[in-house]
Amino acid sequence: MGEVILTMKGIDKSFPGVHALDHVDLEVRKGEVHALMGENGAGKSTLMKVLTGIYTKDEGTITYEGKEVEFHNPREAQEAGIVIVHQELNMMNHLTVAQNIFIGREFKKGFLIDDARMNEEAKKLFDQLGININPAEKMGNLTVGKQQMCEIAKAISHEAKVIIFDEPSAALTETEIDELFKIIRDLRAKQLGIVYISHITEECTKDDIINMMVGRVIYETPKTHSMVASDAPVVLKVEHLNAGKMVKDVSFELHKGEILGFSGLMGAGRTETARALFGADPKDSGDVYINGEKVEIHSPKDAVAHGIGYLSEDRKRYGIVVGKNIAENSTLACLKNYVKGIFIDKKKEADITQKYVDRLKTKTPGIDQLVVNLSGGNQQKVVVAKWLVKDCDILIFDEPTRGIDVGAKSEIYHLMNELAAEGKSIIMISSEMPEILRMSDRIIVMCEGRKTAEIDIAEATQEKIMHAATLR
Amino acid sequence: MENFKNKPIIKKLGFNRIILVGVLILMYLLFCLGSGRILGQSDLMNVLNMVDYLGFLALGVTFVIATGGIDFSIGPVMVCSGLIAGRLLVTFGWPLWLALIMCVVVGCIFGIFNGILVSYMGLPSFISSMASMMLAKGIGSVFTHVQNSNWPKAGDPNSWYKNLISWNDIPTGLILLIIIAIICAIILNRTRIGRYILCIGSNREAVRLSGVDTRKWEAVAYMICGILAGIAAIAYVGVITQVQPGLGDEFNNNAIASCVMGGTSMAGGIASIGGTVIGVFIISLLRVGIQAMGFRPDYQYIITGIIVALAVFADIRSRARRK
Amino acid sequence: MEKTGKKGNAFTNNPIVRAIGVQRIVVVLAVILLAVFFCLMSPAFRQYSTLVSILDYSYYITFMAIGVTFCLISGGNDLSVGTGMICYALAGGYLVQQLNAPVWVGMIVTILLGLCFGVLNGVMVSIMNLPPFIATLCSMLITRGLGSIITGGLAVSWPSRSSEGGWFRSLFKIIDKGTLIPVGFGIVIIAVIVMTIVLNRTKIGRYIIAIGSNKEAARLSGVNVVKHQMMAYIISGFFAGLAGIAYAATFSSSVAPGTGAGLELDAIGAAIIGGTSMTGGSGSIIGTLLGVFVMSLLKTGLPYIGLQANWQQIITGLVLIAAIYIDVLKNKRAARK
Amino acid sequence: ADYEIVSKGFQHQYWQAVLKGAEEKAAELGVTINFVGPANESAYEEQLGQLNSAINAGPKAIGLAALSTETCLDAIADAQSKGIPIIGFDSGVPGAPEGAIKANAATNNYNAGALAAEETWKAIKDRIAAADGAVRIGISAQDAVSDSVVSRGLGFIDKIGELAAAEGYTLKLEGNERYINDAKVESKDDAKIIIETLVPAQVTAELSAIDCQNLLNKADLIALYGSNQHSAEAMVTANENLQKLGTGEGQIIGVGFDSGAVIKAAVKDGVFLGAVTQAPVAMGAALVDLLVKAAAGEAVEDVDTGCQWYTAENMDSEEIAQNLYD
Ligand SMILES: Nc1ncnc2c1ncn2[C@@H]1O[C@H](COP(=O)(O)OP(=O)(O)OP(=O)(O)O)[C@@H](O)[C@H]1O
Ligand SMILES: Nc1ncnc2c1ncn2[C@@H]1O[C@H](COP(=O)(O)OP(=O)(O)OP(=O)(O)O)[C@@H](O)[C@H]1O
Ligand SMILES: [Mg+2]
Ligand SMILES: [Mg+2]
Repeated sequence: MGEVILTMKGIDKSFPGVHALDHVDLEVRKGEVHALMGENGAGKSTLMKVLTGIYTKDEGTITYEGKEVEFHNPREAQEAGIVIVHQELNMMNHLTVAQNIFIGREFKKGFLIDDARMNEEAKKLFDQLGININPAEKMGNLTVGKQQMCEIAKAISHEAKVIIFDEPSAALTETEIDELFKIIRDLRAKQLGIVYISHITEECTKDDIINMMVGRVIYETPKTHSMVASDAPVVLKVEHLNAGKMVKDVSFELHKGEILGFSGLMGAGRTETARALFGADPKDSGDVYINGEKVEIHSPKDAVAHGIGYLSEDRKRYGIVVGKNIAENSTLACLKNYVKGIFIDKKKEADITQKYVDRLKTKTPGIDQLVVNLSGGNQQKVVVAKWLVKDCDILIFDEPTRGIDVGAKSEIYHLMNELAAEGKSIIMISSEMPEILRMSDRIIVMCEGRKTAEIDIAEATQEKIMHAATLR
Repeated sequence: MENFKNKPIIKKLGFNRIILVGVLILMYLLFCLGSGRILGQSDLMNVLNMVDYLGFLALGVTFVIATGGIDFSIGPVMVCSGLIAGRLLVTFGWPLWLALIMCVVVGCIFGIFNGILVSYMGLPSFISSMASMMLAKGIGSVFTHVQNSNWPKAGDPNSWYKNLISWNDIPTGLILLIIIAIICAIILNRTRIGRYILCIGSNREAVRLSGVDTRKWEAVAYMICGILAGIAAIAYVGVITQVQPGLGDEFNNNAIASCVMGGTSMAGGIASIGGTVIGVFIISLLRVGIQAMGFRPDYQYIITGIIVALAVFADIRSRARRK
Repeated sequence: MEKTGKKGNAFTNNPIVRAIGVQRIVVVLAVILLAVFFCLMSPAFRQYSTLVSILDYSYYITFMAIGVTFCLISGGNDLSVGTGMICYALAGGYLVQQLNAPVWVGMIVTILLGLCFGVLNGVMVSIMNLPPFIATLCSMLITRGLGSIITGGLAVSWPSRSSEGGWFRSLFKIIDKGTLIPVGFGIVIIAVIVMTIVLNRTKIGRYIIAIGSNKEAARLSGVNVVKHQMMAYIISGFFAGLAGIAYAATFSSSVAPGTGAGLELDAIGAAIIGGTSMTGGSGSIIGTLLGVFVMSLLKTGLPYIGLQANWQQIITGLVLIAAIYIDVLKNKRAARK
Repeated sequence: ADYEIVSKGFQHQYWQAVLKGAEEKAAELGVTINFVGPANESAYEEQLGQLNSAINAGPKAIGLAALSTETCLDAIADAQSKGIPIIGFDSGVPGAPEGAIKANAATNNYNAGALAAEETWKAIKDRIAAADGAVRIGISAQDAVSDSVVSRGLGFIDKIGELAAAEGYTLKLEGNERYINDAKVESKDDAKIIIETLVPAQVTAELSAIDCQNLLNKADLIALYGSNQHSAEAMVTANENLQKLGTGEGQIIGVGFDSGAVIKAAVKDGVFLGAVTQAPVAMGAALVDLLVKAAAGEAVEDVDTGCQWYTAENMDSEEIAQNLYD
C-alpha cells in the first residue's frame, strides 16, 4: 500500500435544508485509485469542493502531506497540487482550448502571453493522452465529450499530486472511457493519488480499489415487465422529428399510463428531442399526433395547451422561477384558472398549492416560502406540482432526480409510478442506468441525435443499452 | 434589531423601505436646518412639481426593470409626446382632451415599438432603447420643426389641464400619482400581467417553458412604461407649460435612479412600487433642498449618485444575507 | 442552412473570412459604403479637410469606446465615460487656465482623475458587487456634478494653438502652413494596436475575456476575478481621461460643464456595432474602431447631404437598430448550429 | 440674501461677468444677493425649481432671466401675489403678462443682431456686387427655441434684407424653418443673396462645428455669422481644418457674438472680422440697481444695457475691454 498523502476526517457540511456531508472520513494514498461511490446527491461533489476550498467546511480536518491544511480557493489547492476535474463543465467558451487549459498560469514571453507555446504544450499533452483536439479551436465549438477531455487534460497538466475526477465518464463514449482509464493507470503508475467519483458500479470494478461508499441506493421495486396493458391507446405519436444538429429523424409512440425511458450518453440529443417536441426549440420537420390527431406545436404555449408538461433537466435555469414563492411557481402554467375578474385569486391559489404540497410531501415551512430556499428535491417537487396543477396528461421528465438527495429521489420515483397508474403518460429521460432499468416500461436509446434502439423492459439489459448508446 | 426586522408588519413593508423613509425625513430636517427656515407648503409644492412627472416615469420604468430590461428612452419619449400633442393642440387646433389623449397614445406607441424590438426581435434592451431614444428625439424635432411646443398658459380658457397637476393649492397631481401608483402596485402584485412580468424578470426560460407567451407579456411591460411616459408628459406640461425638442436624457437617469433606490432589482424579478415612489420623493426633495440651502445645483448630482450606490449596496447585502 | 444545420455557406467558411470575422467584414463594408455614398452625394465631402475633421471628431469617441469595450467584454458596462471625460478635461483645464499650471500637468491630472474614477467604478462593481449599470450610472452623476463644482460652474478653455501651451493640440493635429497632418490618428492606431495586444496577448485581457465568458469558471480556474474585473474599469477610466484630452485638443470650443451626458452612448453604440457582445466574453478593439467610424461618418455625412438636424437622429437610430439586429440574427443562427 | 437672482446658466463666462457686475454693485449699495442658474440652458424645469425656491426664500425682489417664459408664468404670478417685484435681465421675461415684470435690464438682441449685420454688410457689399451668381451668407445658430438666440438671428437676417433691398437685391432664406418663417424678409427663389441658417440636432461642440464646416464648404459662401458664444466657438473649430475664414481676398468673412478667450483670439488673429459683445458687467450692475429701486417701491423702467461691435483694432480700448471676458 502506498503512502498516505491526504486525509479528511469528520468532514461535516450543511446547506439550507440539506445535510450534505455527515462526518465523512476519506484517506487517499499515493499510487492508488480511490473510487468514491454513491447516489446522486450523496455528497461526493460537495466533499471534493470542501477539499479544494470552493466550499468551507462546518467541521472536520484535512491533512495533506502530513500537515493540516485549509484551502480558501481552488487556486491555493491547485498550487499545493490538488486539482479537480469538475462534474459540471467549467469552460470559457469564448477562449480557445489551449487558453482554457492554461488559464491562470499562462506561458509568457516578456509581457505577452505566448499563445504559440501554449498551443504546442497543449498539443504535446493531447498527444501524450492520445486525444485528437485542435488546441487553437474555440472551446464553444467542441462537443461535450471533447470538452470533458479538455477538462481532464487541464487537470493533468498541473503538477498535481492528487487528481480528483468527478464523474468524468458521464459524457464519454465507451472508447473514450477506455482511453480515460488508460490515462488513469498511467497516472497511477506515476505515484499520484487519484480520487474517482462515480455511481456506476461496473465502472469501478474495472479497476481495483473501492475505498468508500457514501449514501445508499433507494429504488422502487424494479420492474421486470411492462405495467402497461398491451391495448393501451397511443396518446402521443412523434414521426420523423428533425431539429438542428442534435435531433435526426426521431419517431416513437407513447401509450397511456406508460413510463417511456430515454437512455443515452450525455449529448445524445434526448433533451433536444424533448425540447423540440415541446416547442421550446424550433423544429425543422416532423409530425406530432396527440390521441390520434395531428397537432401543431410551435411554442411551449401550444404544447401546454395540448396537455404536455416538461420538467427540465436544468431546474435552476429552466424549471423554477427562483425568486418567487411556491404558490407563484405552482400556478405559473395555468394562472388563467386562478383569476377572479382581473385579480389573481390568492385564496384559490393557496388552496391548490397546499393540496400539492401535501400530496407530494414537499418539505417547506409554508407555501409562501421562496423557492430558492428549498432543497433541490423539494424544488423538483414544486416543478412537478406545477404540471400537476395544470393537469397535464403527458409529462416529460428530463433527469427528474438529477442533483437531489436520496430521500426525495425515492419519493419522486414513487410519485411517477403513481401518476402512471392514474393514467398519465410519462417520458423519462435519464442518464442513470439503474433508474432507467427500474422505472421504465419501455426504453428508447439515443446516440448522436438518432434513435438507435427501442427495447421492452422485459428484454432490457445494461449491455444492450450501452451498446445502443454508443452505436454511431 | 434582528427582532425588529422580523416583525411581520416590518417584513411586509420591507425594512429597506422604512430606512428610505427615514432618510427622506432626515433629509427634510437637514434642509430645514441648512436653509435656516422651515420648508413650508410652497417649498413642498415645488418638490411636488418634480415628483409628479418624475413619478410617472419612474413607475413606468419599474415595470421594464422588473422584466430584467431597461428603458433609456422614457425621458425623450415623454418630451416627444408633449411636443407632438402640444403642436396638435396649438397649431392644428385639436381640442384639449384629444391632445391629452394623444400624449398617452404617442407614449404607448413608443412603448409598443420598444416592446417589439426587445421581446419579438430579441434586441438587448439597453441598446435598443438607446436607438429609440434617438428616434424619439428626432421625431419630436421633425414634427415640431425644432420649435418649442407651447401649451396654453395658466388663465387661458384651454388651460384646465393644469388643474390636473395643481388646483387652487390642492396637489391634484400628487393625488393622481398616488392613485396611479396604487393601480400600478395592484397590476404588479395582484394581476396576471404583474405576475408574469416579475416571473419573466426572475427566470424567463422557466416561464416560457411553462407555456406562457413571454414575448407578449414582456412587450406589455414596455407598453405600460410607454403609457406612463405619456402620462408623465401631461404632468410635465402641467407644470412646465413649454416643451423643448432634443431634451430628455436627464429624466431617464433620475427615473431609473429612483427606481433602483427603492429596491427594484436591475437583475429583474423584484420590484417595489412603494419604493419607487419614495425614491422619486428623495430625488425631488434633494434638488429643492439643495437649492434652498443655496448650494450649486451640481451637488445634487453627486449626492444622488452616492445615495443610489449606497441604497443598492444595502439592498444587495441584505438580500445576500437572507440567503 | 436551417435544414441541415451544416456550418454556414461558402462565404462564411472561407478561412480568410473566418479569420477576420463576418461581423467585422460587414462593418468594413458599411464604412466603405457610407463613405462612397456621401462622396457621391456631396462634392464638399470629398475633401481632405473633411476627412481630417471626421478623424478629429472621432478621437475622443474612439478612446472612450476602447475603454468601454473592455468593460463590455468583462460582462459589464461603463456609463460614466461621457460625463467623466468632460469632468476630467474640466479639472485639467481649470488647472491650466485658472491656476496657470503647465499644460502637461493639466494632462496628467486629467488622466489621473480618469484613473481614480476607474478605480471607484471597479471597487463598486467587483468588491461591492453593484450591478455595473447602476455603479457607473452613479459615477456618471457624480462626475457630472463634480466637473462643474471644480470649475465653479465655469466653462474652461484649454490653451489655443497660438498661445503658450498650445503644443498639446499638435499631438492630435499638426497644422503646418495650412497643411493638415492628423497625427492623432497615429495615436489612435497605436492605442488600438496596444490595446488589441493587451486584450489578446496579456493576462489582463485574457482574464477579462474569461470573466465575461464564464465568471464562475474563471474563479474556479484560480483567476483573481476581483482584480481583473476591476482592471477593466481602470482601463476604461484611463481611456476616458485620454478622451478628455483628445476632446480638449481637437475642439477649439471651451469645455462646458454640465455637458457630456449622452456621449457614452456614442461610445457604447460604436463598440456594439463593432461586434462586441452586450453579454460579455467577446469583442475586438479593431471592431470598435470601425464602429466609431460608422457613427462618425453618419454624424458628419448626414449634414453634408443636406439633411436637417433632426433627421440625423432618426437615421442614426434606425442604423443602430439594424446593426444590432444583424448581430442578434447572427447569434441566433450560431446557436442553431 | 436680500435679493435673489435667477440666471439662465453658469457655464459661459458671460454669466460670470454679469455676476461680477451685480456683486460689485451690491457691495457698493450694501445689499446681499444670491445668484443661481441651472446646469445648462436647456434645463427649463430646473430653472423653474430655482425660481420657486427663490420666491420661497422671501427676498425683497427677484432678478430673472427666463429660459422659458411659459414655464415661469405660474411662479411669476405667485411672486406677484406675494408682492415680490421681479426685474428681468439678459433676455428678460418676454411675453410676461402686463405688470408682472417691473422692468428689464437687457440687451436688445434683435438690435444686436442687426448691428452684426451692418458690420458684415460693410465687408461684403463690394463682393456681392462683383459676384457673378448668387452669394451665400451662413448663420450658425445654437437652437431655434431660445428667444435671445433667435432674435439675434432674425435681427441679422432682417437687417441684411433691408440693406440688400436698398441696393436692389432680393433674398432667399434656407435652412431651419423658424428662421425662415419668422423673418420679416420675404424669401424669393432666384435671389442674389441666400441666407442659410443651420441648427444642430443637439447642442454639442461637435455637431455645431460640423454645421459650420458644411457651410464653409459651400463655394458661394461669403460670410458666416455665429449668433452666440457656442456657435462662434464652433466656427473657430470648423475653420481650423478649412482655414477659410479671414478678411483677405477670397476669404470668408467671419462674424462672432459674445466674448471668451477663443473668440477674442479669433478676432485678434483676424480669423473673425469682429464680434458683437453685450455689456454683461453693466447689465449686472443695472440689474441690482433696478432691484433695489423696485424693492423700495420706486418707479423703474427698462434699461437697454447695450451692445458693442469689437474688432482687432478697438478691442483693447477701455470702453470695450471691460465687456470682454475670458
Ligand atoms: N450550493 C449548494 N446549496 C445548497 N445545497 C447544495 C449545494 N450544493 C449541493 N447541495 C446539496 O447537497 C447534496 C449533495 O450534493 P452533491 O453535489 O455533493 O452530490 P453528488 O454526490 O456529487 O451527486 P451527483 O452524483 O448528482 O453529482 C445534494 O442534496 C445537493 O442538493
Ligand atoms: N456541440 C455542443 N456544444 C456545446 N454544448 C453542447 C453540444 N452538444 C450538446 N451540448 C449541450 O450539452 C448538454 C447535453 O446535451 P443533450 O441535452 O442534447 O443530451 P442529452 O441526451 O439530453 O444528455 P443529458 O441530458 O444527459 O445531458 C445540453 O445542455 C446541450 O445543450
Ligand atoms: Mg456530483
Ligand atoms: Mg439532457
